[in-house]
Amino acid sequence: MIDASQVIFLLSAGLIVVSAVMVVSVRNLVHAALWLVSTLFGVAVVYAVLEASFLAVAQVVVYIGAIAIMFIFAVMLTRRDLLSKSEQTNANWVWALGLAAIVFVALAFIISGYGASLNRLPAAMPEGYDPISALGNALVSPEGFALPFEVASVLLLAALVGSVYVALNKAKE
Amino acid sequence: MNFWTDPIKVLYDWLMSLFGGWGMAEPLANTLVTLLGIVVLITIALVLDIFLVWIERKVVARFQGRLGPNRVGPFGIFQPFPDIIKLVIKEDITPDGADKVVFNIAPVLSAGSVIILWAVLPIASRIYGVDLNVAALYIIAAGALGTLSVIMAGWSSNNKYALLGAFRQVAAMISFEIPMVAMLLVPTILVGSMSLNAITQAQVDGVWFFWLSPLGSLIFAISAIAELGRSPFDLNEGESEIVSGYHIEYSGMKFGWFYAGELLHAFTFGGFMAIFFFGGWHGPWAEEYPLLGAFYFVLKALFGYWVIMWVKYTVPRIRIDHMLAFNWKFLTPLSFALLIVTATVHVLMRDAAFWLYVAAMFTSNLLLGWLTVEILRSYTREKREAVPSAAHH
Amino acid sequence: MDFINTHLLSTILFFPVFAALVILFFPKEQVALIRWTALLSSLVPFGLTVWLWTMFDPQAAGFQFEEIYPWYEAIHSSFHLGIDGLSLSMVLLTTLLTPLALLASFSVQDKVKAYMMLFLFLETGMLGVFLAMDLLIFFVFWEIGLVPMYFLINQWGSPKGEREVWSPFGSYITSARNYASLKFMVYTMAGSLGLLLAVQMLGVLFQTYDLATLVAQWSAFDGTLFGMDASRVKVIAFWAFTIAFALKVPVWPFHTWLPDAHTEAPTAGSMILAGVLLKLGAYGFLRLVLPFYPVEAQQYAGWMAFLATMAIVFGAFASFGQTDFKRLVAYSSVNHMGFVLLGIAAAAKAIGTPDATIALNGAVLQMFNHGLSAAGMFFLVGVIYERAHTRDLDKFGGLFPIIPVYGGILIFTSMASLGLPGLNGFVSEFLVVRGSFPLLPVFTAVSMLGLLFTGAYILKGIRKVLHGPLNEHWAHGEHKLTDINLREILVMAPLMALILILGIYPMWLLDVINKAMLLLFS
Amino acid sequence: MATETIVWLLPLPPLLAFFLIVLFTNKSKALSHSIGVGAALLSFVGSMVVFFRALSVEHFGEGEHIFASSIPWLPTGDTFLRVGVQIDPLSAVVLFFVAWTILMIFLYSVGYHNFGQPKGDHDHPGLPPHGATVTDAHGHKHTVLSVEPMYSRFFAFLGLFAAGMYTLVISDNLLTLFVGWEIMGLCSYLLIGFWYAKPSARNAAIKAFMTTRVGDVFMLLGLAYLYSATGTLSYREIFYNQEVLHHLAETSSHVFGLSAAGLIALLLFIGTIGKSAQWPLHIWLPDAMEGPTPVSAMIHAATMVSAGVYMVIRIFPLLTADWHGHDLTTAMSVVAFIGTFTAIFAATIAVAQNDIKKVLAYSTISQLGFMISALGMGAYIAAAFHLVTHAFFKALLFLGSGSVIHGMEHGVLHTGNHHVDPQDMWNMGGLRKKMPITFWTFLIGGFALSGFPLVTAGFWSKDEILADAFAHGHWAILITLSTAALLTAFYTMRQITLTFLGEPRTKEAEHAHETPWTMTLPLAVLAVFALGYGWVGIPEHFPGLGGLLPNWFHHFVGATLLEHPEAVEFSPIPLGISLLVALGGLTLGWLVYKDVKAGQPDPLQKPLGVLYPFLQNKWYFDEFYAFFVIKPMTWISEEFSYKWMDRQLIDGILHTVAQTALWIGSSLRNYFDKPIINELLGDKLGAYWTFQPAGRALSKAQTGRVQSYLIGAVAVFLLVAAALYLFIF
Amino acid sequence: MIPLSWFLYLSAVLFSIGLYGVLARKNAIAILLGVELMLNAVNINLVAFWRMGNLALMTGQVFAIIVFAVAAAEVAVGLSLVISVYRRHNTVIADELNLMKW
Repeated sequence: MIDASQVIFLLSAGLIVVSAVMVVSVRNLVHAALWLVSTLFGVAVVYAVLEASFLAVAQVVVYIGAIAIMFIFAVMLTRRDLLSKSEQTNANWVWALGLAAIVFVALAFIISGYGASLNRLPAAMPEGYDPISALGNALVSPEGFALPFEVASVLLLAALVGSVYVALNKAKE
Repeated sequence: MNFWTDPIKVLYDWLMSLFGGWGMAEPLANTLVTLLGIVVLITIALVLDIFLVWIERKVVARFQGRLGPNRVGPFGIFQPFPDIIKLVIKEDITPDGADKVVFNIAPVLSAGSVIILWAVLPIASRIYGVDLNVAALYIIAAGALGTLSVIMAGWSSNNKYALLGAFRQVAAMISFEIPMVAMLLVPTILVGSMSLNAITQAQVDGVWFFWLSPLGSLIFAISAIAELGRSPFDLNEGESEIVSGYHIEYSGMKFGWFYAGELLHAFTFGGFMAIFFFGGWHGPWAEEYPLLGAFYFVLKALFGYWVIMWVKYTVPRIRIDHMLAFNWKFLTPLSFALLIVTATVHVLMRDAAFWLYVAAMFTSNLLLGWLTVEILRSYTREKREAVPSAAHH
Repeated sequence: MDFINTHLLSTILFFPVFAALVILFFPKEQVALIRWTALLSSLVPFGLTVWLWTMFDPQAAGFQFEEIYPWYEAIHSSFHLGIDGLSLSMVLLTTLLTPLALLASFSVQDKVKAYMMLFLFLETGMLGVFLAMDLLIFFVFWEIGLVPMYFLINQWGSPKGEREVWSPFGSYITSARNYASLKFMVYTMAGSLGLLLAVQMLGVLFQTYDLATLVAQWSAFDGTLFGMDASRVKVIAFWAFTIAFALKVPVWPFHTWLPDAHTEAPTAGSMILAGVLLKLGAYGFLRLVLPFYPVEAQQYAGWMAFLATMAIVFGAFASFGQTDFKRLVAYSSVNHMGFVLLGIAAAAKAIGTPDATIALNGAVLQMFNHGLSAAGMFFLVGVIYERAHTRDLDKFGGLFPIIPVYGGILIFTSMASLGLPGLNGFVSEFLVVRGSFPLLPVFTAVSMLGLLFTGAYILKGIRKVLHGPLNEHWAHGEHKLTDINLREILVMAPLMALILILGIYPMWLLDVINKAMLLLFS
Repeated sequence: MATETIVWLLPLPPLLAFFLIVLFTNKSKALSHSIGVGAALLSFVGSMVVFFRALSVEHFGEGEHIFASSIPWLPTGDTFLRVGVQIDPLSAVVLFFVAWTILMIFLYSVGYHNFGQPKGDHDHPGLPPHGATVTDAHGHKHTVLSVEPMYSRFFAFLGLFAAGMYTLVISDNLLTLFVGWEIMGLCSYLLIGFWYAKPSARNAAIKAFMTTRVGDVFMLLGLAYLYSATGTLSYREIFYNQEVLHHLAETSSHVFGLSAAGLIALLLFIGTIGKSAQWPLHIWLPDAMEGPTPVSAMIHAATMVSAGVYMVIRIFPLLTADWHGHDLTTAMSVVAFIGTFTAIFAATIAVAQNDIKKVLAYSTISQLGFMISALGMGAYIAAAFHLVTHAFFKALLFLGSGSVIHGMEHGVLHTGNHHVDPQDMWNMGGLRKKMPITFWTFLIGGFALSGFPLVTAGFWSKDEILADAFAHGHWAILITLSTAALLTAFYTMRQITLTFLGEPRTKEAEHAHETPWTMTLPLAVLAVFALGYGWVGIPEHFPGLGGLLPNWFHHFVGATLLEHPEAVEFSPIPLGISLLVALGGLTLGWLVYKDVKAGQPDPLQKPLGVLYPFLQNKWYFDEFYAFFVIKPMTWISEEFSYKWMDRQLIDGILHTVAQTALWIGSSLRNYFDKPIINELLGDKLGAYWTFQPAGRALSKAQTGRVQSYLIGAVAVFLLVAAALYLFIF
Repeated sequence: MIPLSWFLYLSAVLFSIGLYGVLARKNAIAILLGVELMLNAVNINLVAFWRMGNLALMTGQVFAIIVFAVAAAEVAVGLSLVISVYRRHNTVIADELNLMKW
């Protein structure tokens, strides 16, 4: 018997897979980016199904609100290729497809090798357990992940500075 | 428990028993009632939206020394209905070069991104859609969808003005999202939760957060206006430059959705301002009688909406680079500084007497504001003094 | 407030750094803003220290307000802070002098932002040494303090000075502030090498750097080490410690960096250098050498006393021989710090006896007192240097009528430095002499010669600057000297008040020191 | 108020006056001197109250019958060093004369510094006032005395000085005594150098401070020794504790065979040598005349030099700890020798001085020598008695001489001839008519100094010292002191004759003028004591007068010691000697100098021959010190310890190390790094022959397309993963 | 209730699709899109393991967040590089950017 969460999962998984295929196959890059949005939205739903509410929302904020928009911007800023309706895959695409297939098969093989533990079901959330404050504590407490968190923020800062520097139009100088 | 103390629960129980009486299975009935609730909420929002059109037109007229709609109904209150009829029966044009699918999705997404905000609004003490524990972030996420709709509209129109408008809007939204998130964190820090209900409750039990973070509410208001794309930050429309921005190619009800979305968005942000800094539905007897609370809430939201309008019709539009510079060089650093100050004072003082805590918060805000003004003043003085000397040489 | 209560020491320690980082974000043209921010934020640690003082329990044994954080677990070093009466008095001195030095620095016009930031970093460096309860942390802060000071001398030192570098290979002239800063840096670093090695040895040996644990284990250590007898290793390590601290105090014959560094440093730099940095060395003796090496210290107490006496006597002589006002004051530091070491040497000779306790009381009080009076003296030299742009004593003369208030303050502070009873210097010198006389009578007697010459050089300074016929050069026209201004008086006022209070009623401070000495060394 | 409280409060008014004047009122002259004099008056009243309460206590001074109170001051390990106040008979009588003289000096200073006179024309802070020009109602211009520019400051310093002295007198231990002692040292420095712009004053101030400091550091050592040997510095616990004294007397100090008691006493005594200007540290005191005259009075009579003697009187039990009443101990001999030698030595110099104040200065040194000598031979009461009487008459003499100088300055301003030194006695003469009050009081003071029989205080006290010397058979001391007393009478009469008697020798002396009441009133008051104070100590067996009045002083002060000293047996021989030397000296002085005319050299110059310049130049002691002490010390400071040791030896070693390191470094770079590593290994072997060809060969594999690399990478990764999976896991 | 394996297979599919995109697409931006897919695939795994494992151990979520940060950084730098390259060479086709070939 299939229950509501499974329905939602299957729907979103379908959305994800279809959208992802569209991402890598459509010619119009803007469409590809919009399909990516769709994929990411599906992933957000999957997070919601997994009861990771913060991640679900953050997924929307970060991926759709920022990353996807940036992609669209970038696509529009490089208009010459946007207009070309030529083939969007390179000469090696068959090789790529093959490798991707091998990877999928290998992964599936490995996953299936784990047997019974694969059928593990999620435990019920304990009463009064707030994953968000647990997450918050884990992120900033020294016993948790304060250091990786800080490193990530430094990484972001570096990326910020770096991308501004790289994208700066030096021709004007 | 009666209708006046908990209307939603009463209605829910009544509907459940009604459906149960029809022989419906309980899960199904539950789903049905929930769907019904969603529909009712959306309907209320949209009906409110209709009247917002009237309010907007009335208020702008007053600002401009006119009367505004005054023919249809008392005070022209039924004016929106002819408007809607006009929009609906207008010709629906889709340009040739447009990307049709995207072009059609955009207005829906735009209005949808606003309506989903209503899911988390605590309208009164026991009246709310869902008590999401990441609601504050959810607002931003919904905003992200709005951004997406704008860029979709702009791009799919295949019109350079539309695209330019979309670019501007997106740049503004992404930029001003940062101080806004930072200011959403202020109540979050004070309460220790992102749930809007918890935030409201904390203000009911304590003081309105305006008193703890006056500067925060100001920054929030400014970034909200920018987020809404209203004057003085309405660069996305910029009639004199890019004609009408991203919805230039839209007509009829598709345009109507953008328009409705914008008005409702502004009203909703008035509501958020009320929730985050002015106690939400808090008022005399609001806790006991939720409908009274809802009344207060709408009043406060309308006040916020009025402030947004007030600014819109008073302040002229500014240049895009000024706007971005204003955000990145001023508002963002300030909001981060405020966030740090708030967090520090909060941690240091939370065990002290309550009045002391409030006083410390309030004064630290004022102090930071004063410091900022001083720095700005000396900065502008330098700029000012630099000019004549440069002219000299 | 709970956070501050439980993290009082680290708040005191790191607040200056925090303030420095805040200043980092100020535009460098906003000189007034930077200055005031630095000054006001340096008052915070002072206020907290005063609060700390009120909460401190002098009776309690061991360290108080301890904080431990894991720091470098792989080598068993933890970030361990704590205070006892000894470090508390030094922390008070540091946090008191820093705001005054910053206020004194308001006249600095060049690169104000960097200057203020370095100064705040310097404060943290110094406080760290006093607060550290972990040998490795101690060493880290010990070295950290050097860097800001190096730059302060190198960048803001007197710009014109030149120094002849003489050696058998020949001599050449170089920029005095470069020379002085380099000498200061290299000298101290060289001294720390042995210290670092000894510290490492202890850490490896006992798998901890915790002071209290090390004291217990190391003094009881017996057996062989590196194929040598433990006692021999201890002697070597003792000298490694001693030389590192002796360089910093500084003790004759390692003192020649001091006149150069003090003379070339900016005014506030000299204040802090003399006021606090020199104390680090003496503090090292008290905190580490005596507890770690009671046996060796006793064995070599005579040598230490010899060096101390040489410092006292030759410091005084060399001071008297100066024509540069600031160098005169600088050598006076050698002379005064000699008394500190004399007290320590006496205590080392018979640790735990009442005489030793009195000598230690005197030594610690002398550290505090010298901090006040030397800082005051350097500041006053700086005041007149800023106006006259010369420190040559022969170029002054008879300035008292032109600058009467300055003159009065100079005489007052000089008298404190001279050890006039009724002012603070006397109490500590008396205690040192009292404590060391029965233990080291000959050295004490000889050091009296230095005490005599203290008077000589102090009076020489006053005589050459204030008294005598007026040098008309300074009375009129563009060279006319102006009297000390309100800001400068505000710098001096707390110092003078403390000098007087400590001279008349030293009990409030000495009681804490005395209890600490009893708990530490008996 | 409890007496102890009053005692605690005694030093406070002048101290507060110092701070008040320095910080607040220094702009207002009237306010400043009101505060100063008012403070002195308050302390004076307090002192009198204490003194008379002490008189009313029975058995005052014995055991617990004293005023004492103390507080803990310095924590020293488990114990405290207590400090406090105490008034016993000795301090009571000292307090009495200190209070009187200080009050008189304060009052006198008002007039001396020309309060109420106009501001000077060219007066400058740091220099004595030069006079002011005023125009009277008729349009005539006069030059009159001008007010001191640093008037307020003077009262401030004087206040601090008084506070120091009161502290010293009331303290119950040597440490606070030392505190007051040193504060007075500072004040003497400040006041001697009051006119600091005069190089002579500046140098004199430093000389005073440094010379006394020589004594002070020894004293500090003595304190340290005493403190460590007994664990206390309190008078009561050391000097009134037989056990402690006995222990100290028994312990050897390992220095010159002295007992600990003796060594400590000598170390402390060196402090007195400095402070009370005994040979060989006497050199500062005559130079100290550079200060204003009230200061001279303050230093030489009321306070500082008395403090030195007072201290020796205090430590008398220690000094005599291992003395059994017969032969003098080593320590006592030293003290006695120094005192006696100083007495005669200073008296000889005084004979040949021309400056009115210098004569008094040497007479002070000489008289202090009397007291020290008395203490050295165990004459406790006599020394104390002479200390008190001397304070009164010497204060009187100094103030009188100040009055004379003041009068002479008046004359100098009148004639406008500034080359005339108003202090040189050869420029005076005949002043008795111009300044009658000054003359009569000076005469009283002079006679008291000479020991004019019966009516003057000086006679009684000096006679007692000689009687003591005689009674214990110290013949050498007796003869020397008698000679000194003869010389004293002689130079005193020389001074009086040259100054007041005869005819004016200069125009300035003709125009001298009596001084205002603020100056003459103190003279009159002190004159009363210079005459009358002797009567409290008349020996009981003195023919005629003895027994008329009880020998109050002996009984009262004697109670200070544990064993009350016996009064010496009366003998006519010392009485005869003192009569002879006093009257003889006076007569001789009058005879020699009564006919001196202007421009005539000193009548003594011829008979004394080469001795005269020797005496006039003070036995060439200043020159001796300059050559044997100051010069070598300066050399050690400037040349040896700074230039040679620090700059050349220590720094030279450092620089040598540094340059050696530099040389090693540059050699390594030039001869190893550059040629071998860089060129040979790096350029030739590495780059040219090996890596370049290999690189060229391999570069062909690079297509430059990122995705082809990626495909390769993924493929290899899969291969490796497969291999790992198959063969390892 | 959804078993763990569903998520794992979903993630494997997504990862492979992403990999294909990376390897096969010509346009540099499209390559980056592929990378995003792969990163999301990883994230699904991380969150799923968190949900199925010990709920109190937040490692999975934390690392998902760090992956967000890395993705954001990667996109920012990547896209700016693309734009920079586009400005210089007027193309974003990966194959045409073969300056690195020998």
